[in-house]
Amino acid sequence: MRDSTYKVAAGPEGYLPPAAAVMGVELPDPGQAIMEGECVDQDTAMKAIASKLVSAENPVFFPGPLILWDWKPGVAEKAAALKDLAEAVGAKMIPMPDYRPKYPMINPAIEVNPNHPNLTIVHNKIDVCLFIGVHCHYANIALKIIRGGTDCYTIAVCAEAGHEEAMISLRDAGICELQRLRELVIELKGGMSR
Amino acid sequence: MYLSARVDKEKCIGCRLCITSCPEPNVFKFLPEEKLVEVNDSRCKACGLCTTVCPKDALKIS
Amino acid sequence: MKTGMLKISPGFEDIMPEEYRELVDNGPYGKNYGIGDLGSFKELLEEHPLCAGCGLALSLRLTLASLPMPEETVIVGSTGCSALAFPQVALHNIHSLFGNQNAVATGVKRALKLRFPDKEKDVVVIAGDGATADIGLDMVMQSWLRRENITTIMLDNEAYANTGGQESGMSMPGTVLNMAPTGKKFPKLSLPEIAHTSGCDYVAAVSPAKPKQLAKAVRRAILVARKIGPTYVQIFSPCPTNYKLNPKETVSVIRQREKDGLYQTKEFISEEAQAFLNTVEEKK
Amino acid sequence: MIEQKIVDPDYLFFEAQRTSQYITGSEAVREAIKRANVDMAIAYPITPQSESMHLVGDIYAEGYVKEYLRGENEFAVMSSVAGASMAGVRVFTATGGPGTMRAFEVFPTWAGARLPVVCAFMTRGINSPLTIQPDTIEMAYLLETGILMLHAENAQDLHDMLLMAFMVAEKTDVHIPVGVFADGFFVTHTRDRVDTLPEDLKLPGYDPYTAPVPVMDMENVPVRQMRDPFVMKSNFMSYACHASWQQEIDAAAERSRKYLRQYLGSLIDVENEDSDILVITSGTAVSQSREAIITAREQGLDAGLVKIKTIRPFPGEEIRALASKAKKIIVPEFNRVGWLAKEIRNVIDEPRKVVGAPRVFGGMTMPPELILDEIRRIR
Amino acid sequence: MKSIEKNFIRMSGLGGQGAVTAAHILGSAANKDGLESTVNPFFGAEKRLAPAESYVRISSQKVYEKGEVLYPNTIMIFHPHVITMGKCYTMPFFDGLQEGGVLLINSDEPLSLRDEDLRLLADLKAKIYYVPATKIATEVAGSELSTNIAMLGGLYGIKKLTSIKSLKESMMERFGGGKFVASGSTAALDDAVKGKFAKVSQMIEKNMELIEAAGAALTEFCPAEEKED
Amino acid sequence: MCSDNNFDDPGAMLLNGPRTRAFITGSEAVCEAVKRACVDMAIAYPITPQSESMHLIGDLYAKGYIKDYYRAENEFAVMAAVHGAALGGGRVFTATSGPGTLRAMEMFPVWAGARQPIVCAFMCRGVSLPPSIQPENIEMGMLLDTGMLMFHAENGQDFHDMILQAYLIAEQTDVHLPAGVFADGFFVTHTREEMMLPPEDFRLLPYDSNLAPVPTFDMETPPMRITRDPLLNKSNFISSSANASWHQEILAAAERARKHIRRFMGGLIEVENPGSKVFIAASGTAVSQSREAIRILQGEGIDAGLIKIKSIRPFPEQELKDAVEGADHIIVPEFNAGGWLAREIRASLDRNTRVTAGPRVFGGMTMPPWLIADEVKSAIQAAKVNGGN
Repeated sequence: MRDSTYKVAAGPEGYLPPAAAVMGVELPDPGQAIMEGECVDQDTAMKAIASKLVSAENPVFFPGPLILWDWKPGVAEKAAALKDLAEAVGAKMIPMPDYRPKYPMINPAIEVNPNHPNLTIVHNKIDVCLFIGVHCHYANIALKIIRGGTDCYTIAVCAEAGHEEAMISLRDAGICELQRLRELVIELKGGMSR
Repeated sequence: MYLSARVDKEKCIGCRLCITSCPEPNVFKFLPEEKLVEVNDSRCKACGLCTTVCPKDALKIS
Repeated sequence: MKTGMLKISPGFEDIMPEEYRELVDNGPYGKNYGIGDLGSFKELLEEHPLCAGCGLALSLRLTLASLPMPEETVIVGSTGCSALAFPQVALHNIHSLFGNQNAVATGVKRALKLRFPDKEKDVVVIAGDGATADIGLDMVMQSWLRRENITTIMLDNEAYANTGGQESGMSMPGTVLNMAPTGKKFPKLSLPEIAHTSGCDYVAAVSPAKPKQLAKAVRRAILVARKIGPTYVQIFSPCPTNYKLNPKETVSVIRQREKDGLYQTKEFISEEAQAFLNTVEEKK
Repeated sequence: MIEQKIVDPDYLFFEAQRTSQYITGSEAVREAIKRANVDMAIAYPITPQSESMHLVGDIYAEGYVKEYLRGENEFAVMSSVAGASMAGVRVFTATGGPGTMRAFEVFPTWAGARLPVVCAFMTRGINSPLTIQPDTIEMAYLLETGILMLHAENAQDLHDMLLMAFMVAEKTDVHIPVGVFADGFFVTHTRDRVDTLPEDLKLPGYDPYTAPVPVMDMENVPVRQMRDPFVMKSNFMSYACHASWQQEIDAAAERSRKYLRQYLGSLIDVENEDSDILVITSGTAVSQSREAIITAREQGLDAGLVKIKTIRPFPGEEIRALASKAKKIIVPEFNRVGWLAKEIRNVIDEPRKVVGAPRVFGGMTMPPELILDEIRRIR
Repeated sequence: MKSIEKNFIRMSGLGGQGAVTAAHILGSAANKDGLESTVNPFFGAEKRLAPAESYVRISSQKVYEKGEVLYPNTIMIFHPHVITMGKCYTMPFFDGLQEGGVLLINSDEPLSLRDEDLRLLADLKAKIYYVPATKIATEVAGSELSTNIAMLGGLYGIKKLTSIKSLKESMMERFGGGKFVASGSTAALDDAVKGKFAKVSQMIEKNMELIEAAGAALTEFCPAEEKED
Repeated sequence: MCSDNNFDDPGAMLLNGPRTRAFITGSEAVCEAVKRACVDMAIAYPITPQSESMHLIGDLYAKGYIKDYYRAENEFAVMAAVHGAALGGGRVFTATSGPGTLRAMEMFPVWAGARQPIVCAFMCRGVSLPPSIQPENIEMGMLLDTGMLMFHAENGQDFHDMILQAYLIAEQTDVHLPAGVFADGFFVTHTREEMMLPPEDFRLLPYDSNLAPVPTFDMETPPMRITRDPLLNKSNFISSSANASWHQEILAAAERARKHIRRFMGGLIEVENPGSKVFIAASGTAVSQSREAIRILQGEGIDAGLIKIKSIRPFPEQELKDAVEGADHIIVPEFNAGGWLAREIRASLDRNTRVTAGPRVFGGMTMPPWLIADEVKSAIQAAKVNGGN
């Protein structure tokens, strides 16, 4: 309905960039994904994610509470798939164990916080990050803050409706998508696994 | 440079009154073998409340 | 609590910050700890921004250590100094607005009863005196009159401390604080008596000067709220900052007040609650 | 307490010798109320307003205000204030953010009951999430309540507008409440130079018998007088009467324009009105814009400034006239919804001219550089 | 009245160190000197030892801008933990510092700053000064609660934004009369400081000594040189 | 009563499924909607003209359609308790009116900020002194910026459908915002007319709080340490910008709702006689009055189009712009003194000289269709006199 020319690209975009949805960017329908503000098919997005991860200097995964804690059936398996993917990429994992503003301060070397993700990104010189297992509301806030203040490239692997605040976002993503990403990464790296 | 509660291990009898008088969590640790308390000085805000409940005068702020 | 709630997903143990690993390995969930165990387990409360010597922080810490079932406890707070500490508490806790805590707690408790009919979920309100006795008094009392199964705990520092030290309904008469520049003109509200006549099955007025008594009151209040009806605990928690006390005097001023006959511990227990407590306390 | 002499408001505002003081916005409230001949003030704590009402408490203790109490919540405070005003005294209170929302139901009733209450609103963010920081969103909610709304740029404005507010509110042909709005912290807690009035002078007192509605004291006619009697009937007559009553409130707001012009000089202030680019805003955003415009003009960019002093009544005609000449209008705001941009778009013929930016909120500072960026973007 | 450029100062410290009071004294002094100035405290519910900031703007031209100083040309760090324990919310701690800006840090000895930060500071041609403010406050005024005054002394030693006479008057006004409005916790600390002295005038004299001593104890540190190691 | 049935696509069922006739009031229509909404909990407080609907919902509770129900102590407490129940993971319903809305005012932005998909029906009435229990929708003008979705029902049928649709839209993971369904008091609540109801056994699927974009407060959802409203205890650029970003996310969520509104409600606006030179743009009961006005005008040989605005938040700026692209006049009739809808419309369009902000009636007055027709005619007349267009 709304024509959007808004590009969800790596920042730093400025003091307080607008929310992408307000600029007309719409979330993808099932089976689709979103890339820099545009809907693409899921496979294209997955390939782009794999290539971003492989070419990154310091890719880091930010697993959130929904995957860090083994709280319901299926989480452990998904966590294992995530770990495999991280190993294939050679990415570090920095956890987001909860969403509180931590007093007096987080240790940006070992954790990330949705209220000020940039402390972790700048501290660790992260050029590509991947969000997974974070409740959508907190993920969107963090993704937008990152876009505003850093040049980090953001990827969101979402089990729900996806994130237009991320540069690439999958929706309805589960174990299969993580495994597929791992295959793509290994392929790009020349077939070397583990 | 910064103030904190300090335990005089000679005087401490491990009664743990200080532990339940401290407004800060996880400052005092009880060492069951030695029957002593230990202070985490990076968490202590040096209010001195513990010194007022210690029956053995084993705590000081310094 | 789901059993996996505190289990770190396999393979992620080594990236979790120490604080969380400590909670998993040595936290109080499901362990039936009490204040006697403080100093030997990882507390629910983390480092918080309240003032040195804060009586409210002390009362909150003791209260959290006295929860009979922390793994099934949801806390509802309100605006005030305590709200500054709540984000650092390793429980689900809600801060909604100033004074509406008992109305929010009513909704939470009833929704959890619907969703988990076979489980006990303790909903505990922890709020200051301004929130409980002034701005929220109607909602506090109405939750008692409606006989909601919630525990209301007031951290009574006798002032609006977070907004810079104003007189509250719980301040002592004559107190000169902000907004009472010529001294408070009316007595300290007798909320324990009001709670009693409003139908609370368990009411106690305690202080951190007697930690064991405090712990017992909190525990009893929560157990009674679970099975019998509304309960209320008032914890006298002096504010060194706004009353310009030396931070180390927080406990000694309570003792002095008690000596002067201006503060006393209280406990009201309904017959039904007493009968229930007899059964659970005997068992233990 | 210093013995105070009653003087003509015009003398007090425009002729009396002023003294420069280096004070905060909260202290400026104290200085204004001290000279406002206020009978009664009611307080309730909420950041960032508390300090001003502490200070009003202090001048009560000194004898400048005759009655003062802490209410139990904002809804009660605003209700008590209404009661005091109905009983014929000059009354003052202040609140902010969530306090405004808690008392919300009372504000249209102040206007409906024709009460000349003056209330200072120290604006701040509204939950959720909780913030105590500056944000003007509460003004958006109040636009339809019937209260007059003045927006102070700084502590000086806050001081002057409060005193003037009593005089405007109490005119027989106006006699509706006035809210004086100041951005929390940016105004209340910032220490700045304020030119205050002589301590031994004060405004004339309120005479409730000049009110357009009877005061509730059993000392005036009619004996059988009840406030707000219409609820009992459901028919065309009573609906039409209710509608007419509301129109009379709107009319009272219209009539206030001439008094506001008399005291404030104008409803808007304009600098470089012939510029192609006009920055139109109110409150602290005006100060930030001044800095941006100084830099812009140094760099050869032609930009003018319009400071809106009254949000209700809204200076629609004035802005419409200015807007017809301007090419673009930039509206910087301290809230997420852009209520001022909407007000401006509503009164002009070509809303496309309006750039509703920059907009910051939740306590964020608005660096003048952001406004400058918008000016540059148009150039 | 002297003419000075815009000086936008950010004071970063921990709650209870008196950054707000220092800002007030400095801003008032500038006002007494006939300069334009505004003082913004940090806006919040910070408690003792939590990170806290305050801001002063001084200029010979009218200052309109309000709020946080995002682009300071002077940053005063009241506590080494602001840097070493990350007790501040900007990354890096000198974020927004203008070119040629000044950093004044309360520390007994130079802190080991990260190479990257040193590089950035060198690029900005920033000047770094250390002053052992807490140590001097304890030695001269007998209380670490006077750290804030020692920091003002350090600043005075670097650039004389105000006259010493106005600083003194401003302190008299702040600590002497009953008129000053302080928040609950600040008022309590005020009482603690005043409690150390028999008379306010004695305290002011001590503070003036402190200003001088702090100015004398400044050490300059060049980020560019350090970078070579 | 909820799990008995299984309608996999209740949205489609609502739009296209079978319906049966009923001759009922707006209050009864609310009851019929809530009966089918699989609501866990409803909380009531009396205020005219809303009370009747919440009585009827009490009856539903007594019959077992709702699991919990009680009368709370005031509207602020109702909205707080509903908030608590939603945080605890329940699907909730409540309703209020006029002064009740204002009494609870502080809670509405809290619902939105907390991302709670609470559905509340507002039966609009006058708010100021002197008290009036009569229809008037000024309260909507005050709620525009609270962050909630706002749908305005034209009649009892809309009211019924929109309540059910509101749950479907509000509970989407990418939206998850409160939704207010507004109807003009008495004109809708107390008017009896024919409506078409979905089958008696039609039900929405139960609410699944695991799909929420924020955790549920039940000590069953990680993270363990989760607080509502946690940004307070820091005062600095970071916490202010996090707060600002949070608010932006609420605005973004409302934007995302557009897609779902189009799917479940068939659009944010409905246009009749597209391409007309004169349009009446209205919401709520004013739409019905306008339909009659258009009939009067047609009788006089004047063609006028109608734009029915169903979604007030999000506001259909683009749809409106497109609909009136070729129009010369837009008349905005309203049931309030402030004229909030005209302001919304003027702020969204260009060439505002086209917009007539009126007629307006309030205080309980009815809006006779000829009043609107007259306004249309005088706008056309004025244009002729000025030689414009």
